[in-house]
Amino acid sequence: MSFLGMGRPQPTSEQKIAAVETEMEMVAEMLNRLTKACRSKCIPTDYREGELNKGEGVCLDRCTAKYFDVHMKIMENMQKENQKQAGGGGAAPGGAGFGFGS
Amino acid sequence: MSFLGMGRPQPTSEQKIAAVETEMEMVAEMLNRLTKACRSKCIPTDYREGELNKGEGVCLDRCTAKYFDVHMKIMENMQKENQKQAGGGGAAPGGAGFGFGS
Amino acid sequence: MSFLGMGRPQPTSEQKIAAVETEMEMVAEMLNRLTKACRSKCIPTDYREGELNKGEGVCLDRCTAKYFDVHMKIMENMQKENQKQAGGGGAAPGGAGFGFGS
Amino acid sequence: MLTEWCWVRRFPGLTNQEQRELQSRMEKRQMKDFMGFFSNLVDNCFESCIDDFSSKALSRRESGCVQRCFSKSLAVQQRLSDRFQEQNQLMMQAQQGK
Amino acid sequence: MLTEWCWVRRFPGLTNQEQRELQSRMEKRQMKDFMGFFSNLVDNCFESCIDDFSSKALSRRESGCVQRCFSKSLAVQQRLSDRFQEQNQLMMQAQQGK
Amino acid sequence: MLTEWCWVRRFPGLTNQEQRELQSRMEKRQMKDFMGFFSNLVDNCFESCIDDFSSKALSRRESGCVQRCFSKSLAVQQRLSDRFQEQNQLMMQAQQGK
Repeated sequence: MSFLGMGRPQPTSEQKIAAVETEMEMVAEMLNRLTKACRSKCIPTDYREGELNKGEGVCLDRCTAKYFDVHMKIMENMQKENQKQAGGGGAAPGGAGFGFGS
Repeated sequence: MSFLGMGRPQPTSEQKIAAVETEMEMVAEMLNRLTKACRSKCIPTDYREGELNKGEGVCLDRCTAKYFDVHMKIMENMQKENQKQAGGGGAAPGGAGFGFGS
Repeated sequence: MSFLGMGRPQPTSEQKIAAVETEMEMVAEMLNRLTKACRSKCIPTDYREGELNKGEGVCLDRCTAKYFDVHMKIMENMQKENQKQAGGGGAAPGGAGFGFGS
Repeated sequence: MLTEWCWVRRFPGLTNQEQRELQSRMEKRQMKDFMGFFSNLVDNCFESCIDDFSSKALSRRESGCVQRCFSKSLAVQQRLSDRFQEQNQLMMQAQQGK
Repeated sequence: MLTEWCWVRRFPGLTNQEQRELQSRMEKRQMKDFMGFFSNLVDNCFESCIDDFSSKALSRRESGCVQRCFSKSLAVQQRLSDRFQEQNQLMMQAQQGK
Repeated sequence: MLTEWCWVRRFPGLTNQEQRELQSRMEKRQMKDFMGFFSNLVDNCFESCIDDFSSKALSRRESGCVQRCFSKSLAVQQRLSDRFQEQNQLMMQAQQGK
């Protein structure tokens, strides 16, 4: 594929699949963690009703938004930290790799 | 292997072993979870004695029975839910797969 | 490889690498667990300051030392238990394998 | 139920054969995620609903609590799953817009 | 100790060679399970017994508590393991009887 | 940041090629450990700092708390990492001295 020598070599099938798989795992794990965090913040443990009431639903919505905000905020902080430690320049190894989405 | 065309093909060695392995893992994980749940329900954390006293022992026995009951109850509910979503008929993918035992 | 019959056969590359990898994993997991344990013992959850104060730092130091002590103490107890069950002699399978360091 | 675990999308960089291999791995992963969800449900409902060890049979109260815990947990999961996907979409757009 | 981790049984559908491969994987798994049990024991006894950080050495009280925590945890594990296997047997029979 | 995850040392029993293979696996593991550290940080700071769900935007108080939680967590990790390595060294020496 890159026989004209343009840029870096194509990743192998295994690498491409592994990359997608890793992304999926990260997304699934984040949903798990969010579920745990927001259930404990929004859902009382006495289970008097089997339905989600309105207040609980709204709480879950806001909790999700805030969880992502905290995630982003800490990710930004971490990237700043990485850049600081890398001397303000160059590619910090792993510093770019922990966003979601391909 | 199935060149006489009888039914579905035989699973490969790897598949058979993986199936047994998965079952083992599920059983081991369930014991881990049960241990965590029942220890927190039955064993006080001050550890004044190094032996299990009679009340604690009985509590662990009942706790185990109840843990399995809750497990079964939720499994049944999940299966009903799967069938509902699958339109009441056909094989719900994965719907049959989460029991223990081969 | 061991056709001159000298002692046990050389481990394969894969086995050597896997052994080092397992050791690394165990060390990393222990640090994770220690972090969780000592954070909950030493760091208040209100985060009024962004720096570690002196008391907290000293608490973390002592907490680490105590975590290792508990680890060692339980490891020794476990080994004694294994030897007891192995009848006081012979190699208890796995009884020697759960220290750190190669 | 299982469908929520599945963020099916096409990956343009992959060949058909790679897509199939990926599909097969994703199915294993989905099953694993589903098992994790199920186990957490059991643990969570057990923890919240069971606290009487004077008998080995579930009491009516415990039984009802588990039932409600199950229904509610599904609803929670559905809601969080939906919101999560919206937010994840937003986050990916924000990152690409940079 | 380790033996409790092992639900040895014969799997009639497997050839001898498959049995050996399975055996070898199970041994790795047992070791991993044992390590998990050990680590949980450490965490649990540390969490329950240690709360004085005025010194870096274990106090006599802490030391005794860890000792008792260890013994008791083994007894708990033994008991739960036995009951678990009984219940698991029952559950499998119930599922096959359906 | 990442460097703390790395207990680089030479393993005398390994050939150069084995060293390289090990290196590559360790890098994957480091990345995984880093992700775990990051996720725990998020969970921990979320759990400690967020408790007002009257709005979907972070309040100033929450935002500041997350900031401080981040800085402090790094400092905690650094300190525990250093102490851990010292203690681990001591433990290995003690085991070899036996």
